[in-house]
Amino acid sequence: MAQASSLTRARRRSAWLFLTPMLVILACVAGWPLLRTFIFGFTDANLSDLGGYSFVGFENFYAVYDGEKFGLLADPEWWQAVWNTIYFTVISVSLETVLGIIVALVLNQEFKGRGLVRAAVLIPWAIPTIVSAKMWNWMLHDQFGIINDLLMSLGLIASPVAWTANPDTAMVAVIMVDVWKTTPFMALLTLAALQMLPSDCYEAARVDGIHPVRVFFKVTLPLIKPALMVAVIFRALDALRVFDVIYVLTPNNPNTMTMSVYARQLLVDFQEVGYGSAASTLLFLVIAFSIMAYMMIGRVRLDEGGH
Amino acid sequence: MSEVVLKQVKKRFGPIETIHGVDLNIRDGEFCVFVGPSGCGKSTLLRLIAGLEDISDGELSIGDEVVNDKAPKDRGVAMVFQSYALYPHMTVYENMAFGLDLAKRTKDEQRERVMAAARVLQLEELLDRKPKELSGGQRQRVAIGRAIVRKPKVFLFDEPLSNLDAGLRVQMRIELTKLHEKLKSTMIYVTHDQVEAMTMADKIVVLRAGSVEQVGTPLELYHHPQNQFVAGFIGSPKMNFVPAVVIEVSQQTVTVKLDSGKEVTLPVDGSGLDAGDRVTVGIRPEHCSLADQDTALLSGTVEVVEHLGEAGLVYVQAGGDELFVARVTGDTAIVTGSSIGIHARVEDCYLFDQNGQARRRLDVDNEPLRAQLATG
Amino acid sequence: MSEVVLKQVKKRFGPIETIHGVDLNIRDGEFCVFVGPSGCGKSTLLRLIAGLEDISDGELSIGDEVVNDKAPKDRGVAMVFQSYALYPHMTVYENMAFGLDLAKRTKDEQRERVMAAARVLQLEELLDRKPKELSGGQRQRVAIGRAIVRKPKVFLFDEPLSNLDAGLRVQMRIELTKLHEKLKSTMIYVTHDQVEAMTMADKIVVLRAGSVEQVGTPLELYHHPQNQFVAGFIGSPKMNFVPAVVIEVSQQTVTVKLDSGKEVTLPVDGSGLDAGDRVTVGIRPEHCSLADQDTALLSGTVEVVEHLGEAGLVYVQAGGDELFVARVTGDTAIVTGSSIGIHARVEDCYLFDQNGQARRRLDVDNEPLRAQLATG
Amino acid sequence: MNRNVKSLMMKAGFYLLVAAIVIFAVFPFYYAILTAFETGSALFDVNYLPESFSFSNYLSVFEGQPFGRNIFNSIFVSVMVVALSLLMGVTASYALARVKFAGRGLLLVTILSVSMFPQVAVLSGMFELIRAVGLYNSMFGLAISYMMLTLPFTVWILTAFMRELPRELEEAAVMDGASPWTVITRVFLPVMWPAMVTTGLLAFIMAWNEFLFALTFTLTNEQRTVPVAIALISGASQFEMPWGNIMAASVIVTVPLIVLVLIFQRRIVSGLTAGAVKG
Amino acid sequence: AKISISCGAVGQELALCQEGVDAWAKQTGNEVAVISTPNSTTERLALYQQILAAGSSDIDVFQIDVIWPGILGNHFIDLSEYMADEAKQHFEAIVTNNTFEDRLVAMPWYTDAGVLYYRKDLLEKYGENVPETWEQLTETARKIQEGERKAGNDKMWGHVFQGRAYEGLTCNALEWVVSFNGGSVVEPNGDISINNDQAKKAIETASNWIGTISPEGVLGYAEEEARGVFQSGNSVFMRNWPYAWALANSADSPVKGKVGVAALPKGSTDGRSAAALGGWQLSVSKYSENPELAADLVKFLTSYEEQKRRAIKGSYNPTIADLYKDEEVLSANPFFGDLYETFTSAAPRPSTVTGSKYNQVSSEFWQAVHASLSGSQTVDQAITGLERNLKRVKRSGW
Ligand SMILES: Nc1ncnc2c1ncn2[C@@H]1O[C@H](COP(=O)(O)OP(=O)(O)OP(=O)(O)O)[C@@H](O)[C@H]1O
Ligand SMILES: Nc1ncnc2c1ncn2[C@@H]1O[C@H](COP(=O)(O)OP(=O)(O)OP(=O)(O)O)[C@@H](O)[C@H]1O
Ligand SMILES: [Mg+2]
Ligand SMILES: [Mg+2]
Repeated sequence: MAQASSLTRARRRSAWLFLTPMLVILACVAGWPLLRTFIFGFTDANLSDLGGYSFVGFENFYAVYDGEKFGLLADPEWWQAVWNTIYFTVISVSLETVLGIIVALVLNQEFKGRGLVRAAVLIPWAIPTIVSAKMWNWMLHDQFGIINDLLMSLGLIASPVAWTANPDTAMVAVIMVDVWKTTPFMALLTLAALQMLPSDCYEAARVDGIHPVRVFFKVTLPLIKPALMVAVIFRALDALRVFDVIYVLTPNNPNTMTMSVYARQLLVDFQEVGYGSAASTLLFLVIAFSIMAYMMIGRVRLDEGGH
Repeated sequence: MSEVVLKQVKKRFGPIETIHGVDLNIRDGEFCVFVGPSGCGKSTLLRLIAGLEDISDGELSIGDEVVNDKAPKDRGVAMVFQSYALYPHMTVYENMAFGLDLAKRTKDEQRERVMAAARVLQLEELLDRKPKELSGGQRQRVAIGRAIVRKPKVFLFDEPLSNLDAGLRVQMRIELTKLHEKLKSTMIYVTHDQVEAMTMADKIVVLRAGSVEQVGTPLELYHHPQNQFVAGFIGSPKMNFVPAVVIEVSQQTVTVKLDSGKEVTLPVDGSGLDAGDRVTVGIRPEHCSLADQDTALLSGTVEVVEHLGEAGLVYVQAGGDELFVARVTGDTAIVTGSSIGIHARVEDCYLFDQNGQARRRLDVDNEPLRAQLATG
Repeated sequence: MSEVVLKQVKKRFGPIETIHGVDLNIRDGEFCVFVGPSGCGKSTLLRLIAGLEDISDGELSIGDEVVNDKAPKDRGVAMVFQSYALYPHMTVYENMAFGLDLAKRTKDEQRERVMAAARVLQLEELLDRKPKELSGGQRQRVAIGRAIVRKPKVFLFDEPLSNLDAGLRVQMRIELTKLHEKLKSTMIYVTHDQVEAMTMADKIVVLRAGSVEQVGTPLELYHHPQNQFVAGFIGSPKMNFVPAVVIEVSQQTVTVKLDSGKEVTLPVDGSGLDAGDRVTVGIRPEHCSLADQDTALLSGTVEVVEHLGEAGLVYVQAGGDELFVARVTGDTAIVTGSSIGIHARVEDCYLFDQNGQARRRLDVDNEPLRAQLATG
Repeated sequence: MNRNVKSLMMKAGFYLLVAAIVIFAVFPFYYAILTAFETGSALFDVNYLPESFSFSNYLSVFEGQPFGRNIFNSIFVSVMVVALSLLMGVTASYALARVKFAGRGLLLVTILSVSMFPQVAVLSGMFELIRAVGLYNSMFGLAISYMMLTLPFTVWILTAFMRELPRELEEAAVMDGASPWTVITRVFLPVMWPAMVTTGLLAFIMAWNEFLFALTFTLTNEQRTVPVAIALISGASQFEMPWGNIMAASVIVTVPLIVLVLIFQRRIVSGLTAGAVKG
Repeated sequence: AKISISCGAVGQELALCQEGVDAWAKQTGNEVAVISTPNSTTERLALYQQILAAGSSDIDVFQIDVIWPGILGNHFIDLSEYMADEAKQHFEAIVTNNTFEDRLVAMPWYTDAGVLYYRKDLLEKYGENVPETWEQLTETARKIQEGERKAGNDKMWGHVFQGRAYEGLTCNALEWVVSFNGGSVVEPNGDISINNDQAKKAIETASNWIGTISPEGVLGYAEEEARGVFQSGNSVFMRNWPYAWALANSADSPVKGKVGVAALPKGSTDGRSAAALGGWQLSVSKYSENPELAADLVKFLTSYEEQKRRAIKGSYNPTIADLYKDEEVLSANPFFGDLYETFTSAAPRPSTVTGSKYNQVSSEFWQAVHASLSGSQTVDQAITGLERNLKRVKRSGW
């Protein structure tokens, strides 16, 4: 099929026509900012004097002066951030996916008040992150936080836990809040996938007497997999770039510092536009690599469908 | 024991009642065929039996047990869906093996059973394809395969052969019959194919608009339809109906006068009929023969001649609203526009009263006589 | 002008070639029926003509114009999909009106056309339903309705009546024939129903595994199949094949000796055949008659008797691998296990050479003679 | 009646699960509502039931800043973003999901890569861009910049869903003479409602809650969106966190979203493609 | 002409600013737009940075934090051209702090300083005095905490402060270090001075509080969390800013009337009482289209009268020494007089000298302190590491 018929070509033409508005907008909106970040990564630009920068090559990434190593790649904090981010992403996205599917399965059932429950489930996602993170900060407070109070009155813990301050629990707290906040995202997308399923093969499964759990794993899951995979990709993207939750709950805590927090610190707090842009570029590479790996392992097919 | 018994089963979709109190008794191991016009409720009945739809009213039992509230999986049925309902993401093999898996069959046994079914269904070369890469008939065969590998107590087939070519259909018919003999499961089978219905069924159930019109063996329905609807439904091309008036009623015969003026005496039960009643005489196309216009029951001009090869169908304008159809030999030389006369033996005719109810035909039951006639 | 011409059309799905160079010439206004075994490529051919699949190789023209590269909507065709492909979110009415709406017909015209189609298809009461609330046959009729309201130049029907009951099927057949006469559009029609194929077609195309086996009028195919495949495919139940050896070849006849030992002289073209060649004699079930065992062509024990009502099918174990099928009258008294002899007239027999190619039958073409025989 | 007991238990278990989910999801919000009724030191007490009903926090949200206007802005921007994203997303995903062409996978990855930079990293560039085109301190500038956040998401999700629709459906429409645009709008969209509503809702909430761009690209209170408005709420001094007010504001801004979900969730129904094709 | 000024977030602060601005507008016949900015300082700084880096003239007058002159100084005009004289009336420490590279980039507007809150009633009950040194504080806190716990309040703690790893911890820790005479991390001349025994001792002292007189959670506390604990009556002492005063004494406060305020303790008897300098300044953007007018507005807003008005109406601590003797001001804010010393001698963070690298310095500092407090590093390790890191940050100079 080396050469396509002009029918196919016409179809492709109209496809490109359809793609154009989206691509133009994206190029306009994202093109310059991304390019700029990329370029700045190779300069020593500083926010206090943005005009006066010079190119420094890969110095922001790696350089040696007087036997001492400089640059991101030599910065243990950066690597700590990378590790934190990946740890956070793997755990929270896994939890969110599993919980999201469970919630979606429940919401998929017919029951009285389903509409209200659907709305209720979406609430965590609907509350602005800065607000909800602060709210959790308050609720997780060791002295007057409701979580400690609850856990203590339930007898689960003996003395209040300083959730966000304790290095051991800081990440737990962050993951907990993130899971609470973004499970609705997964749930809603999974729900949509569930609702779009072709219904009749389920009848076949029912008649064949296949156990619901098996049906779920063998029929439902494979069928919603494409949508689920995409949902996971976007969740993972967000998690890999996580910022707000951590910034509000456990700011500047090396145990929970993620790549984005690190980059933001450089870019905004330290005004090191060059260095920060380099970090952002590196962050991009880490994310791209992770997502590619995920798509490879999860066999996400990009080229499916259509004719 | 897997007798299927329906007692006053009703089904409503919203406000519309689709099944109006069906009573039915399908014996263990019986091959029961449902026939009826499109939309009469055949699939719905199957789905009720399978447990895919809730029974709105009435009672359904399978093998002595009321199963109204039982989940489909506990009913021991397998079903071939009219719309196939294949698992789109599984290969043909997986589609067929999926139902087996649960029953904790060993992989070997699964493979064996699936391969056997695939062989029968001529799907061996397609086992690795997904449904969307199959032709319509191939999909349908996969759907059949999925049911037959399971060997359940009750099979439900919803028009399982409708998309197969004639040759394959005959083969499948034979295979299903064999399967039935081997497994002795109860089979409930929906079909629009007269040949399938007549050859496979132990019992045919004729449905019409959600009600049972008649239940009986194929030949019972053919020879003794209870009413005009069943008479018209069983047999293809369908029976011709000729209006007539009763002239004389004796114990074993009824003499009627056709609209054409011809008088015939039919060997049917005349009790209750009176001279002057309007009745309908039914004549099947295959019972017609050509005759001189003066001895013929009816005569008219030929409007259309259809050549089927093995036979010909002659459509005659004989005065009624509908054309009269007669089946003639395949090498017929009758041409459109010619005038012909049509005759049928009186013992082959049917008689229906004003309400469409059939009069009992007395001659057909006389088996020795008929046998004598046949060989003669 | 809406002639449809295929020149060496090929279709590959990935590496697999499904259509192997089909040449076909469907004249303007012709009613062309595609038949062939399940999976042979009928639907694929329709989809190629419709423009839904790219033609891998070859040329397709509709009405003098090569349309390989034309979008489906510019080809002026309407199609009934084998899988219906109804718009699930639209009512029956909307489904049918959609194409008209897109063609910018006035609302009135839309309504008129849809109502007319609905009347013909007996869907009037279902116009407000969604597809999922319809029975299989009803959905199929909606699919037909969607195509016929559009009155295109070329109709493509993919097994449009497969899920309808016999009565309705006959009615629809008549309606489609009427429509064809009225619109004079070219129609391409896939069916597995012998009666449909024989009665509706101007021309039948027999396909087999992606190639055209034979093209001809229904009776041509019936009487002069080019090979054993076509002979077996056209006619139901299918033709019986009996092995034989050529004994003597004359100009107008061939004398063969059946495996049963019986010698027969068939009025077929014997050119190229030599005494001693292995051949196959074809005998259609409907041409069989019962005979004394000594005059009969074949004889054997009856294995199965199927009662279809209007006829009976007798399956005889006559020595070959497959059972020999004979069609007898519906009131036959033959019972399983009895020994019978079967006879067929020599002019009704077919002869195939070793390669399955048919020998020209000389008697059948002799129309005056046949007519004479028929009335006689 | 063993079976009945079992099914009853199943039912009970199910509702228990529903209750657990609802509590898990709603409790913090409930806590926010509680807090919004409280003032002063009551904030530092743990209580599970409301102890006072004071609407002063709600009222004071509207004092000092045009909070109503901010809500309107948020609605305006979010609606615009959702409309544009869905419009472009749906057309693009049609092309990406249903037309085979070379480089499709690459294109998808490229689109995705836009979402791989942290927001702060693009902030400066975006700021320059917005100023350069003169959309600084305007709703439109904000909406445009949000496209970067929502478009890749919408395109990908809709593509994933669009792939799954039966091919025959499109073909039937094509045979009926539908152009690709008609296929999208009149055939695909109606059966994609669950996906559209879901992506729409998620994109809406993304736009509704976005903070960084909203803060940076607007200057005056009249142009600001709700999250920024909430961030502006302050106590009597720099360090005091006026919890009551912030919670009240959060409750207020969450309510429209809940209403939105309640309205649109009806569209998330199953079986929309039922009856379309056989096989 | 039209001038725009960013001051405060929504609320009382904005209202006061608006009043002041309106007065000036009326007086001069100009138009002023007040732009509110986020309450959170970090978000405010980020916003300013964007606007200034882009060279935008959208805001003429910026309200900036005391630590920002070094960070943003490049973008502001030298105000000494317009108000060199006026500047002399303000606290010298602040003016010095606001002088970046010999340019007065910001005028002091109001000040802030860390103070010690204590429970008068509890001290009385246990017969203790207000602690003069950290050691005393530790002792007193321990005693009262134990006593109160025995008496049934097991939530009672001795001392709370801002222990979260953020700018607040820098303030707290700076106070400890300075009070022990441990220098100011980076000296005004640019030398990194933190690695000394006094400083280590200071941090050591604080580290010992965690888990004894301060809850472990204090490591996650900012101002409001600390206030929450104190105001619920669960702490004897609290280090916080003056804002907590009014709140702790508000009508529904459980500790209403039981609170006292004092200067922070000294490191030792020979140490000094040190309060971190906080507060806000006003600057004029060099991208402003009307710098003179803007400067005039700044002059007006930072003037004696205006500061007095704000002190009376909103308890904003003036930066003009004379106002601490003003009767009206004092009667509105009685503790101003007591804390005069604290305000005048407040210790500025090393923000001016480190310029745009201040945030990095501060971040290194609070991280090191946080690590010591949480015990993940010994004080010695942390401080040595801090010095090394600071040197790295400094590299070729501040
Ligand atoms: N997308 C596809 N990919 C691969 N093979 C295909 C695909 N579609 C059809 N085929 C194969 O092509 C052959 C022809 O299919 P087609 O649907 O044309 O058969 P058909 O003649 O219509 O059969 P039926 O009577 O069963 O509908 C079949 O063997 C089928 O398996
Ligand atoms: N979900 C539904 N809602 C409303 N009506 C329905 C529904 N399903 C089926 N019906 C109606 O019930 C009747 C019986 O449908 P059913 O599918 O049982 O017919 P059928 O006998 O199988 O016909 P066919 O031979 O055409 O498949 C039909 O008139 C159909 O329109
Ligand atoms: Mg049906
Ligand atoms: Mg087909």
